[in-house]
Amino acid sequence: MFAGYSAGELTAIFAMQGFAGLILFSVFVLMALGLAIIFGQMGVINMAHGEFMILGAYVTYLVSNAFATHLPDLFSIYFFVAMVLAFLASGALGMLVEWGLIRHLYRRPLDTLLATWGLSLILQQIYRSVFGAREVGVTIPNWMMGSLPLTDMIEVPINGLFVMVLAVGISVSIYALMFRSRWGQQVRAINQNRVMAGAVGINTERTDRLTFGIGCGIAGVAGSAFTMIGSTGPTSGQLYIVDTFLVVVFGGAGSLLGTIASAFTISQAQSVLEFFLSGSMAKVITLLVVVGILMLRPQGLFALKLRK
Amino acid sequence: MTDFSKPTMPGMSRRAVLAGGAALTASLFAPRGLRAQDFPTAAVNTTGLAVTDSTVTIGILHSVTGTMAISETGSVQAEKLAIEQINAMGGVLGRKIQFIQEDGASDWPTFAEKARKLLVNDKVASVMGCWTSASRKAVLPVFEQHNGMLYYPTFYEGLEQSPNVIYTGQEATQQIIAGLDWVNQTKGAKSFYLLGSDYIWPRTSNKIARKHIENFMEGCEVVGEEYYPLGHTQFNSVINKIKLRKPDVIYAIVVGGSNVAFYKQLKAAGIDPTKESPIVLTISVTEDEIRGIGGENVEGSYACMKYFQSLDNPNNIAFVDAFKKMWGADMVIGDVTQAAYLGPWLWKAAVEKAGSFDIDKVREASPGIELPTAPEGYVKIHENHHLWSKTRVGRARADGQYDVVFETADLVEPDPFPEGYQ
Amino acid sequence: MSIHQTSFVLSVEDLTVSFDGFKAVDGLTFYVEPNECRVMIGPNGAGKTTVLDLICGRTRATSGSVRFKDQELLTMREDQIVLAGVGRKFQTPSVYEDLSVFENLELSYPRGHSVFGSLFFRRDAEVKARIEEIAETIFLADLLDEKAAFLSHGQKQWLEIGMLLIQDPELLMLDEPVAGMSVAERKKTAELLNRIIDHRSVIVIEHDMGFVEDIATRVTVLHQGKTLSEGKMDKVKNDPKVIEVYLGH
Amino acid sequence: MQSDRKTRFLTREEAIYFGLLAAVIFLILPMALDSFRLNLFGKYLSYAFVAIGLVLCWGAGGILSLGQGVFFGLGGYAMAMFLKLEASTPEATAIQSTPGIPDFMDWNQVTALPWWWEPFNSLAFTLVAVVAVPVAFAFIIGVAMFRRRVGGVYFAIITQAIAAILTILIIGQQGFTGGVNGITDLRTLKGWDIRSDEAKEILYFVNAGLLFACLFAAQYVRRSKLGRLLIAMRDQEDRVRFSGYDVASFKVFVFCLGAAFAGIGGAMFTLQVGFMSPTLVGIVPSIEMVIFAAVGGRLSILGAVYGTLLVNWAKTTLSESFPELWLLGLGALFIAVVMFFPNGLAGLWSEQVRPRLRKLFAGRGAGATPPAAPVPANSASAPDRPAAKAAAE
Repeated sequence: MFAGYSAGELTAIFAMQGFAGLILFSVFVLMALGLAIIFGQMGVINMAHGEFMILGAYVTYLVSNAFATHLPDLFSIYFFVAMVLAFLASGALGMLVEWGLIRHLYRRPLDTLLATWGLSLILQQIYRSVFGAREVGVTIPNWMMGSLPLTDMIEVPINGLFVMVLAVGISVSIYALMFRSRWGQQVRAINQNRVMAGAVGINTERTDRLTFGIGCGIAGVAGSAFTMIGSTGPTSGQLYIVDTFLVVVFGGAGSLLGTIASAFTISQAQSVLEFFLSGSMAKVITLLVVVGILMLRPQGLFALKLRK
Repeated sequence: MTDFSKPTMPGMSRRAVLAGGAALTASLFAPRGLRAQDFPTAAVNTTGLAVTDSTVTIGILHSVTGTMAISETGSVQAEKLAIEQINAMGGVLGRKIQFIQEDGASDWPTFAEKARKLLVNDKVASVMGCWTSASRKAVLPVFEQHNGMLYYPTFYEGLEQSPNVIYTGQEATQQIIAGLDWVNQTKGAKSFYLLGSDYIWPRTSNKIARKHIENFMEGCEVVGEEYYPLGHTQFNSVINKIKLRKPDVIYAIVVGGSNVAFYKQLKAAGIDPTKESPIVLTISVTEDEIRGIGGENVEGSYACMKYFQSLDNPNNIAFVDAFKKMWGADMVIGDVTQAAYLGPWLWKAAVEKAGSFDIDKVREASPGIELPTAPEGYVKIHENHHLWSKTRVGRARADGQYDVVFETADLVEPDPFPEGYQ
Repeated sequence: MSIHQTSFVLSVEDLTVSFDGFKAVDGLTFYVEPNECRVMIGPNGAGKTTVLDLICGRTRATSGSVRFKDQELLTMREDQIVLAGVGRKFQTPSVYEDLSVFENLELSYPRGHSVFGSLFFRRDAEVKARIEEIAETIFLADLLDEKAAFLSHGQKQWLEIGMLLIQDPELLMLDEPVAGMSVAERKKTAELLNRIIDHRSVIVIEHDMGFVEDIATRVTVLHQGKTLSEGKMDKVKNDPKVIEVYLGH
Repeated sequence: MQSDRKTRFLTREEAIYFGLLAAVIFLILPMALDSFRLNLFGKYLSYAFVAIGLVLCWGAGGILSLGQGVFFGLGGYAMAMFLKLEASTPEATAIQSTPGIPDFMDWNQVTALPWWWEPFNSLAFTLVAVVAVPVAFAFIIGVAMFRRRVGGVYFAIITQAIAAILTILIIGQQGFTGGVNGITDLRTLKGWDIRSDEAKEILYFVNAGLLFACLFAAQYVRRSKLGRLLIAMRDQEDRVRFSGYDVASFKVFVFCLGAAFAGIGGAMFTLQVGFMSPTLVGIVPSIEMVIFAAVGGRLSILGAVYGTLLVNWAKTTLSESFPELWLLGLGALFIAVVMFFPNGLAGLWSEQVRPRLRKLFAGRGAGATPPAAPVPANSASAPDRPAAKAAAE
């Protein structure tokens, strides 16, 4: 398939293809981080993760409209405001959900799965009633939509860069939070021994709520960022859910590093396969390989071997 | 409910025949149309449909919930508008149209179930409905078994011709061929990259496009053909492949949420449709879809349709006004929405031509029905139950509307089983 | 050691397991003779429970060998090990709370252990007689129809012992069988254990030294995954190393 | 409770419950409903097969599969392939470029019947395949997963991914599968027109009969030692293992049994609805089937049938009158069942209704009333009022 192309063209294509893989990787990381925190640290399966993302996207849509009407001069930077608000909105909803729903089900992980699926249906219907059944068009500031020509042939999409920077930024912040902050210490303590953590004075309820909130908040930011590359509609969240879960499970629950490594592996596999095969087959093969590996190594890529 | 047990009055049949003849000669849009008493219920409804002396009931069957609700909302709105307008003009054979709306819920078995309900329980005189081919395929046996009449609005892949369906949208050749010829002749395009969501309509359409490009367009070639699962949101790899192949035209039949992702990523990757290098040509993006994608992302790409909201003719201006008045000033109207609007009108015309609500008579009367008042201009029902209509090419503007840059001189004949394209 | 290999019921040789570099059991070697009651003691974290886990296949060993009557256990599945004749009682009572005492015992009855065997298993007179006999032994004859969930802590421990007994294992491994029991229950349990260890080999983990002295044939003291001392209770009790790390405080 | 501790297939109480359900399905529904509604309930009942399987896997065995749609789909597709071949005689498909093959193949330039379609010309083979294909598939998944002790949430997510994969595959390979449209326009079974009202009524009773066969099979399993082992495994998996059972093989068995039920349900769905499509395979229907079982009571096989009927009936009714409310209602139902009625309708019955009834009749009845079980593991459900109301309509 590469016959008849100059070395320069091929280099350019491979560079851009590598970059496409990195963008996909960043997208996966953003999708999965929030879920990984919630699943890994709390053992809760949040099937409404996609809907929390879409909440972030709708917040972005509202903010963009507000800026367009009231602050047109500042439109080019509205996105940053939108991301912060998306984080707060999804985070707040997450904490509310934790309070009303999740905390009653900590001992029944399969039931949280069903309950959050129910929640996702409700959220979808609410979005539909509020924003209409159709997708909304989120206007992205012009500077974010173009591409940076690196050479004559290599062009780098700015929104891709933005997603990458965001993914790195959020990963680093989460890492810092988990391993440098008091909250992180408490979360890890609770994860290891809930009763003991409670006994030594950690407010497990508050920490849980905060953890769930942060996980959902990150989903909101991801959703906000994805308005640049995807659609915003009541059911758009469903598009991400299978990929997201596979990334988290493949990485091994409880390991944020594993999630990132798994996002990298899956994204590269998919991106390379998509280049050489048709899109549908690439997707099927990627999923099959992931499921196959999971069957051989159910604990995921990076789970620790622990003493029972 | 209709009282079907009403005894037939003597001499009824002769009067009915006379009345039918009157309807034939009556103009289709006679103001304050026909009077119900000229068309006694027992005569115009011999098969027990839901027709009373003052009303006739039809069904609307679209998805209000689920993923397809996004697309089908416009169709529902257009059908309701048409029904309201027809009622304001005096109804059909003097009877007001009532409608029963059912939700297909984006789920094909549900469509079949609701179709059965409409036909068997509600005895509706016709059904305006369905959007996806899958939903139509699911209800088709139901309509054929219970002898209903479906007005199906979506442009689709063809390969079908049912006596129980009137296809008010284009079949594939009507949408594809003229557009390809146009881009070849006016833009000099020679190489095409075909891309689509992975299901039957894009695959069949691309098959027709490929046959046309390879067999009927001199010196033209297809340099790539790709399909992505419905709902796919990552197109960077295929965009790179497109860059590698450098086609003159990207022929895109991507649908739904994927559409949004595709155009945003295309633009971000430096393929700005306004530069027309390559040209982006699509048959899956109407004004409706642009709302979700964002006009600035699609601007400059070309779409092949039979209808654009910006069509400048009196019919359309009145239609757009009425639609916005009924559903809000910020509404947009896409190709399918207009086709859905035709449904009730075509049915009314056929009923009045037949002088009867009976399905068999309506079917018989349908071929040859003309609708000079259609927003898209003049249309006519073909023997094969599809519509003669024009093919148009529009260029997307940043505000989400299309500038019509080309239209075929004549109506294009529908050909659901095109020779040489199989 | 100079005893012939074949006379041992269990030979554990050079058994090692490491969790991400941490050696919980480190080159452990010991032998259990027929009808011996071996008690393992040692401070928390010495690796006692891990040793039992390794023998019964719950944890996979990193290296070494565990032979039970000339069968290598390390390559066998848990259920195969059990069917070979090794029974295991866990530290916390683990009985099936949703089932009755009778059903709990029945599930341990050594017949119909395959899928279809259990599907077509018949509750005949022989089964019932055996279950009633065991129930008598474990002081639960009157509670056979009670749900296990309603038993007291001590009764659950007995039930679990009964579930082992009905399997009639040659080697029985008990992890802290009297933990959490009242004084009265403890006495009864000691009596019970003394009765059931009669014609089989037993490995017991226990902290209660009085209880240990009651039942032990030999004692192994574990410390940091290794044998610190081994032998008769009297000898071990007076071993200065043992006194330092364990008994002394 | 019997002092003789006999393992009875049905207790007297359970026999009454089975009888009531039989009365509802075989008598009340057919008498109260017109042909259209009866066919609808027939469709619902075909989902009930899956729900019964889920009760065994999930309620009894603790294995939650979010991919039961896969097995439902495989059974349904097997049946649809047979019916499609019968409908695709060379005469009926004369206008195609290759007559004698299914129409969707012709549209996709497939010029010969693929080899793996050939056996589906035989009804006998098809009937075997309806059960065997889902079971074989479940066996492979089950062995791979349960041998490696994948369970709980991981199993749920992996089965969900498998449902997603299969959906994409079916849609993508439309030349062989009919793609997103599915296999449609099925007409006759060995010359018998399955679309007529009489045929639909007969199929309803066939479906109901098979459902009871599956119910009895499920009841037998629950009554057997294997049934008690499943409950034991759910609560104390390690203990079962150390009682000398190969836990994985039991899980594989019950998973395969659930798949077999689902396959039969799928085939009956195809026969009654007249087509099969990938929308029945995917993630959403798979999860909906779990909610059927959850609403009925995840521990009660009869409850699963009532739950399926109730949810589907509510779906049809609600979406007829308030389409917007349906999703809200379904979502709220998920949450309510999980949070407040984890044992579903069957739980409500055995924890709330039955004790009160007993109290009401106490004194008249002989002997002491045994305490109601906190978990109705062995109890069945009685008809719930809404379903009865549905029947009365």
